[in-house]
Amino acid sequence: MTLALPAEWCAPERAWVLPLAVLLPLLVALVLPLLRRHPNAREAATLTGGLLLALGAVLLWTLAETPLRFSLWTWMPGLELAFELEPLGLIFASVAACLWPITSLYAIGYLRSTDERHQTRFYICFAIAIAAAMGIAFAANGITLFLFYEMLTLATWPLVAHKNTPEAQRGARIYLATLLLTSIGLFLPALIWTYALTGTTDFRDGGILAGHAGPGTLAVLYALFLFGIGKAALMPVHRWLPAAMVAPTPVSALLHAVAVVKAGVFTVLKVTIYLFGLDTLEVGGAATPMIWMSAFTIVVAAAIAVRQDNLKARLAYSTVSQLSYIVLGAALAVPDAVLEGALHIVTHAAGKITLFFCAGAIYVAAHKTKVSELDGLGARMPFTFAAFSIAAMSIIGLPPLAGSWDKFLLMEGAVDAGWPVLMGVLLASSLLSIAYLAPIPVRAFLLPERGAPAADDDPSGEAPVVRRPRIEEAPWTCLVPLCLTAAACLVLFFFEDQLLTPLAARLGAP
Amino acid sequence: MTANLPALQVLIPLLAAPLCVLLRTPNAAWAVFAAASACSFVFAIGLLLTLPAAGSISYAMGGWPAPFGIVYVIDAANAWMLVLVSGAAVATAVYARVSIAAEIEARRIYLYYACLCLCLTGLLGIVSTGDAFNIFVFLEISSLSSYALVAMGRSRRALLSAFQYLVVGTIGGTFLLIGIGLAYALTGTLNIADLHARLPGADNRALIAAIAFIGIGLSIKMALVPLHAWLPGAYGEAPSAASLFLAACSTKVAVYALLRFLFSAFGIERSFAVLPLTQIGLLAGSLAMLVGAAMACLQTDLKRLLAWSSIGQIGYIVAGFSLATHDGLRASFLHLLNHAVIKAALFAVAGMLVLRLGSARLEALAGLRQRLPLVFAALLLAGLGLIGMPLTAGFVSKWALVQALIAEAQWVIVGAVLVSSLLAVVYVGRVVEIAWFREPSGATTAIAPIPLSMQLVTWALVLLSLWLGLDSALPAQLAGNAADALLGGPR
Amino acid sequence: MIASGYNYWMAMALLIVGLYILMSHANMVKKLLGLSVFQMAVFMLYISLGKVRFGTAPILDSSITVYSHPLPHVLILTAIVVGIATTALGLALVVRIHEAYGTTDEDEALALDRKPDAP
Amino acid sequence: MIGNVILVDIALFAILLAAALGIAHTRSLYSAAMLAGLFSLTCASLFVVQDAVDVAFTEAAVGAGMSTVLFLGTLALTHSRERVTPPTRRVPALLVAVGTGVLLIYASLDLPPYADPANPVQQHPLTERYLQTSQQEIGVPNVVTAVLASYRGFDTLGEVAVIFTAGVAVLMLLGRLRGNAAGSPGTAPAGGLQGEHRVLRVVAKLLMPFILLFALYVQFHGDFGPGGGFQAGVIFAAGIVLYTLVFGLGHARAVVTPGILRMLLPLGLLLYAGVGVATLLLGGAFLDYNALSPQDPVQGQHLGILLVEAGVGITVAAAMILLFYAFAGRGARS
Amino acid sequence: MTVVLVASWALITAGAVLALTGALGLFRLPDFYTRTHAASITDSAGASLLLLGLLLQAESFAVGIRLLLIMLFLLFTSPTAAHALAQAALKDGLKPVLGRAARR
Repeated sequence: MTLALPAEWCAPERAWVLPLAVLLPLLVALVLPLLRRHPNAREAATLTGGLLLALGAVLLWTLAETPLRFSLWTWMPGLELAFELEPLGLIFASVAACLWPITSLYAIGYLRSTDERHQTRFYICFAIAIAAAMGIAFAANGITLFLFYEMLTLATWPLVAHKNTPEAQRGARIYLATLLLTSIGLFLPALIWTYALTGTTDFRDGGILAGHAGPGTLAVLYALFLFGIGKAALMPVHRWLPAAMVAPTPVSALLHAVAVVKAGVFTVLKVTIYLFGLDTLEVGGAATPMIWMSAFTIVVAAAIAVRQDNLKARLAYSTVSQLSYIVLGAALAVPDAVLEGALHIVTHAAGKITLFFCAGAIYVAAHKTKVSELDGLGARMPFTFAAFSIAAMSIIGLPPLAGSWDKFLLMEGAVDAGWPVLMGVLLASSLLSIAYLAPIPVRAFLLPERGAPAADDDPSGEAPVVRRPRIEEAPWTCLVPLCLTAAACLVLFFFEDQLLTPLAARLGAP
Repeated sequence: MTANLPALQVLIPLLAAPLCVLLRTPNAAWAVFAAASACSFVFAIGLLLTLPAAGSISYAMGGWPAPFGIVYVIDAANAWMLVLVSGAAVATAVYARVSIAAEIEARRIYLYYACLCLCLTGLLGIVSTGDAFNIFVFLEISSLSSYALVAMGRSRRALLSAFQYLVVGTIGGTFLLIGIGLAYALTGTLNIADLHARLPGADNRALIAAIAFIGIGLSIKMALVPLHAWLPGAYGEAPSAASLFLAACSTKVAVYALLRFLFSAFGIERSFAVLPLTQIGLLAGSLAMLVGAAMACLQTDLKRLLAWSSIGQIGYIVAGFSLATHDGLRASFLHLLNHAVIKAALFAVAGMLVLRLGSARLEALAGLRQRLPLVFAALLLAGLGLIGMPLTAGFVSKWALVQALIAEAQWVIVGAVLVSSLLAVVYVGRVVEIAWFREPSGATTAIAPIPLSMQLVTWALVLLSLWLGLDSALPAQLAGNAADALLGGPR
Repeated sequence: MIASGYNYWMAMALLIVGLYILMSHANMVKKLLGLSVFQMAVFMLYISLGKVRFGTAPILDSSITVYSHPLPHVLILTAIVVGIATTALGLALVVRIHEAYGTTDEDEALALDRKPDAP
Repeated sequence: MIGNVILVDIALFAILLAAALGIAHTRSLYSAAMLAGLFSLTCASLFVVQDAVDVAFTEAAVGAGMSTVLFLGTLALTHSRERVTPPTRRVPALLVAVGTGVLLIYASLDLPPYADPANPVQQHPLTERYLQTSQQEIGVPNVVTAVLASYRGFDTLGEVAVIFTAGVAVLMLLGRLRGNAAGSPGTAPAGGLQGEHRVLRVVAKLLMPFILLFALYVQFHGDFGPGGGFQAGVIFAAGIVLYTLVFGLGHARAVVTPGILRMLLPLGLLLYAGVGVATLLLGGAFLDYNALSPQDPVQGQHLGILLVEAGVGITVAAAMILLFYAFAGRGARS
Repeated sequence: MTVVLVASWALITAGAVLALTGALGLFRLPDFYTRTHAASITDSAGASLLLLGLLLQAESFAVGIRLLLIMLFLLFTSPTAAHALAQAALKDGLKPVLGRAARR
C-alpha cells in the first residue's frame, strides 16, 4: 500500500467516496435489466463494476488514517443515515469488493455450463447484495448498519430460492425466516434498547455503553446482539446456513465466504468494539456466556461437519465453526483476539471461497456432490484439487498459509484474556478441521477412482498398461477464480501486518 | 372566502352527492366526485397552512355562538386528519374510474359515486366538528354510505358482510348515542369545549358509564379487537375502490373521534383517572396486534389478509394513544398517516389484481411476478412498509411507538409490537414467495395491461410511503403539533 | 329515588330487551326489529331528559310559563330519521340476501357460503 | 297531578314491555312487525305525555307508519316465519344485553332526578336562550322548529343527508333503474287490490285530497304547532302508499313517476344546502339566515326556516316514496 | 255547565265500556270475522263516543273542530279497514265458523 496520492485527496471532504461505494453496485443493478437480452454485455457490466469497486476499495486504504464521515440525511430525529471510514470496515469492504468480480467471473462459467434460469435476476440481486455489504462496511451508526443488514437479507433471498423448486423454496423460507426473525426480534430490540440507554447508536471508539448500564444489563444486551445477528450463525441460530445450501454454488460462495456470514461477524465485531467497547466488556465480564457459546459452537459444528457426506453441507458446517472463531475473538474483548477476528474475516474468506469454488467446479465437471464420490477425481481435476488442498490447509491453519496467523493471534488473545481453557478448544477444533477437510484431497488424489470404467473408455480394444485419465476440468471461467483465491491464501500470509496496522492503531494495541 | 374554509371543505362533497344523482351519467358523476375530493383536499391543505401555530380556527354554523349552535373547530389534530381523509379521497377518485366501471353495473355507477361523496362528507364532518351530537349525525352519514359501498361487492358474500357491518355498526353508533346522552344529562350541553368545562368530577358514576359507552361504541367502529368481527368481511368483499377508501380512513376517523372525546371532551384528567384506560388500551391494542397479524397469516385471499392486518395495525395506534403521553399520541398520529398510505397502496394493488384476475386469491397469484412486474414491485415495497423495514414509513411510526412505550417502561407491549412485526414478516413473506418463487399454476392466459390511472395511484402511494420513511421530519413535527393540540385540553 | 329514576329504568329495561332480540336472533328481519326497539329505548332515555315537572310542550304561548326542554326533542327527531334510514337500508339488504341465498337466516346463509360449492 | 302522570307512564311502559317481549317471543314475523308498529305507536303516546309532541308526531308517522310498511313489504318478499333460535345464540346475547343494562343502571344512580327543574339540562344557559331569547332572534313559537331549523340547522342538514343516503343506497340495491321502464297504468298493477273493492277505492279517493292537504298543513304550520318538513314528507308519502295499495303500483308510478322522484330526492337536499350557500354568498356564515334580509333578521330567519323545511319535506317525501316503490317494485318483478 | 260535564263523562264512560267490550270480544269470539267485528266496534263506536265526550269539554273552537275532524276520519276509515280485512280473508279462502262449532 505505498501508493502516493496528492494530499488533498486525503482531505476529509473526500467523504463522498463512501456513499459512492454503495452507489456503484446499485448502478450496476440498475443497468443489468436493460441488458437482459445480451448476456455478454450483461456479464461485462457486472465485471467492470466489480473491478472498479475492487480498485476503489484498494485505493481507500490510502485514506485509512483520515477520518471520513458522510452524513446522508437524518430521516427522523435520532435516526441518522451516515457513513464512516474506519479500518475494520475497510477490511470487510475490500474483502467483499475484491471477491465480487472473482465470484462473478466464476458465476458466469457456472451458470452458463449448468444453464440456470433467471440469470439476470441472479446478477441483479448479487449486485444489490454487494451494495448492502458496502453499506454495512461503512455504516457510521447502528441504524444504518441495521438498514443495510436487512437489505442484504432481502437481496440474497431470491438468490437462495433461485431454482424455484419446492425444496429451494423451503430452504429460502428457513433462510429468510431465521435471519429476519432474529434481526427484527433480537437485533432491533437490542439497538432500540441501546438507543434508550444512551440516546444514540453511533459507533464511537471505546464504545457508547460504558457507564450507561450495569453488568447484568450488558450481559443480556450482548447476548441479544450476538444471537440477533443471525448472520454470524452462532449456535443455535445456525440452521439457515446449511438450509441455504440449495442455492447454486456461486451463491453459496457469496453467502458463506463473502457477503452474508462475513457481514454477520463483522457486525459482531463492530458492536463489540464501537458500541460496547473492549474495556467495558472485559471488566464487566458481560461476554462470558458468549465466550462459552462460541467455544461450544466451534467444537460442535466442527464435529457435525465431520459427519456430513454432502460436500457443500460439510463446508457449511465448517463455516459455522470457523465463524465462531471470530465471535470468540470478539467476545474475548482483548486487542489481540479482536485483531484475530478481523484477520480471520479475510483469511477465512479467501480459504472458504476457494473451497466452494472447487465444490462447484467438481459439480460442473463431474456432477459429484458427495464426499464419498470423489475418489480418484484428483487425477481428472488436478488444478481444482490442488487449490482445494491449499485452501483446506489455510483453513486448518498450517503455515505458511494465511490461516495460520489468526489461530496464533487467537491463542495469544485467549491467554491475555485469561482463558487458557480455550487453548484446548482451539486445539480440538483444529484437529476436527483436519478430520473433515483432509479426507477430501486425500480421497481425490490417493484412492483409486471408484467404479472406474476399465476398457470401454479406451477406443482401442486392448487393455491399457497404465491408465492416464484425461483432464476433465471445469471451464476456465471457473478455474481461474479458484486459482486466484487459492493464491490469495498464500499471499495474504505475508500482508497480515499491513492489513492490521490501522486497526491495531485504532484499538491502541501494540 | 378563506374564512369559510372549514365549512366549505365539508360542504363541497355534500353538494356533490345530490349533483351526482342529478347528472345520472357515470362519467359526469365521476368528474363531480373527483372535483369535490380535489377541492376538499386543497381546502384541507389550506387549513393546515393557515392554521395558527398553536391555536385553532373556530367557525360558527348559522352564526350561532358556541354552546347554542354548532361550531366547527379546526386545530392541528383535525387539520391533520382532514388532509389524510381528503387525500385518500383524491387517490380513490383517480383510482375508481376504471375499477368501478369494471366492477359495478353501469346503471348504478352514478349512485355509487354519490355514496362515495356522502361517505367523504361524513368522515370530514366527524373530523371538523366541535359538537358531540354532530359527530353522531355525520358518523351515521358515513356509516350508512359505507354499508352501501360494501354491499355492492361482486360476490353475494358482500351482501351478508354489509348486513353484519350494518347491524354491528348501528349498535356502535347507538352506544355512542347513549354515551353522548349521559354526558348531556350531566351538563346540559353538547359542545365539546363546554362539556369539558361543565362535566362533574371524576367520581361520578354516570360519567364513567358515559366514557365506557362512547369507548365501546367507537371501538366497534374502529374494529378494535374483540369488536372487530365486521371488518374482514366488509373490507374483503367491498369493491376495490371502496376497500381502498375505507381501509385508508374510515377506522382512522373513528380513532380520531375517540381521541377527541377522551382528550378534548372528557379531558385526560377525567377519562384516564376514572377508568384504567391506559391498561385497557394497551391490553386491547397488543391483543389486536397479535390477533390481527396471526389471523392475517391464515388467510387465503389477499384482500382479507390485508383487512386482518388492518385490524392488527389499529392495535399500534390504540397502544400509542392509550399511553396518554405526548410521544404516544405522536406515534399514533404518525401511524394513522403512515398506515393509511401503506394500506391504501396495498388495497390498490389488490384492486388491480381483482381487475385482471377476477379475484385476489393467493393461489391465483402463483408466479405472476414475471407477468405483472410493476404490480408486484409495488406490493413488495408497500409490504416492506407493513413489516416496518427501515427506510419505510412503517418503520418510522413503529420506532416512534416503541420509543414512547419504552419511555413508559411498557416492555411487554414492546414485545407484542415486535412479535406482531415478525408475524407481518410471515404473511407478507407468504404473498411474496407465492408471487415470486412459485411456478405459475394452470393455463397462463394473456393478462391485459393494467390501466394507467390505477398504476399511477398505486405508485404515487408507494412512493409517498417511501418518502414518509426516508424523511419523516415534517410528518413527525405535524404529528407532534396534533398531539399538543389534543393534550392542550379543551378546544 | 324510585320516583326520580323510574323513567330511566323502564327505558333501560326496554333497551335490554331490544339488545337481546338483536343479538340472540339469527333471522335478519327479527334483528332489525330488535334494532329499532333498542334505538327507541334510547330515544325514550333522551326524551325523559328534557321533561320538566308541570312543563308543557315547548310551543311558546303567553299563558304558559314552564316548558320542557326542546333540545332533546330536536336531537331525537334527527335520531329517528337516522333510525328509519338504517332500517330501510337493512331491509333492502335482507331482500337482496334472500334473493341471493334463499334465506333470511344469518346462520343458514353463512353455512351456505362455507360449503365448498358456494359461488 | 304528577301521580297520574306516573300511572300513565307505567301503563304505557307495561304495554311497551309486553310488545317488546312479544317481538322477542313470537316466531311469526308478521305479528312481530305489527307488534313493532304497536310499540312505536305507544312510544309516540309516551312522548306526548313527556311533552315531546313533535317527536311523537314523527314517531307515529315513521315508526308506526312507514317502517311497518317497509317491514311488511320485506316480509312479502321473503320468509314470514323464523327458525327456532338455538340456545347457543341466546346465552351470549343475554350476557351482553344484561351487561349493558347493568352499566346503564349503574349510570342511572348518578343521573340527575327525572323531571327536576334543577337538572343541569334545565339550568344550562341553553334553556334560557332557546325558550326566551329565541323569540327576539327567530320569532317562531314552536321552539323545536326554531332549534331544529336554525340553532342546530346544520344537524338537520346532516339528517336530510342521512335520509338522502338511505334513498340512494336502497335505489342502488333494489331500484329498477332506467332501462326496464316502470309499468304504465293498466299493465300489471302489482300489489293492488282489484275489481270488487269498490268501497276501498271510493274511500281512498275521498281521503286522498285530505291527506295531501293535511301534509301541506303540517309542512307550513310547523312554525306554530307540532310538525314540519319531516312529518309532512312522511304523511305525503303515506298518502301515496295508500294510493299504491289500493290502485296498484302501476297507477301510482304513473301518477308520481320514479323519474320525478329521482329528481326531487337530490333537489330537496340541494335546496337546503343551497340556502346555506346563499347565506355564504351574502356574506354571512353558512346557514346564517340573518344574511337573507340584513335589515330585518327575524324576517330572514322566517324565510330561511321556510326554505329549509321545504327542502326537508321534498327530500323526505321523495325518499320515502322511492323506498316504498323499490320494495313494491321488487315484489312486482319477482 | 254541570249538565254538559255530566253528559260528557257519561259519553266517555260509555265509549270506554264499548272499547272494553271490543277488547273482550277480540279474545272470546270464535273466529276471524267475529273478532274483526269486535275490533271495529272499539275503534268506530267506542272511539267516536269518547271523542263526543271530549268535544263537550272542548274549551276552544280550534280544539273542537279538530276533534270533529278526527271523528269524521275514524268514521270513514275504521269500517273500511274492517271491510277490507274481511274481504281479504274471504278472498284468502278463510271460512267463517258457523252454527254449533261457534258456541263451543
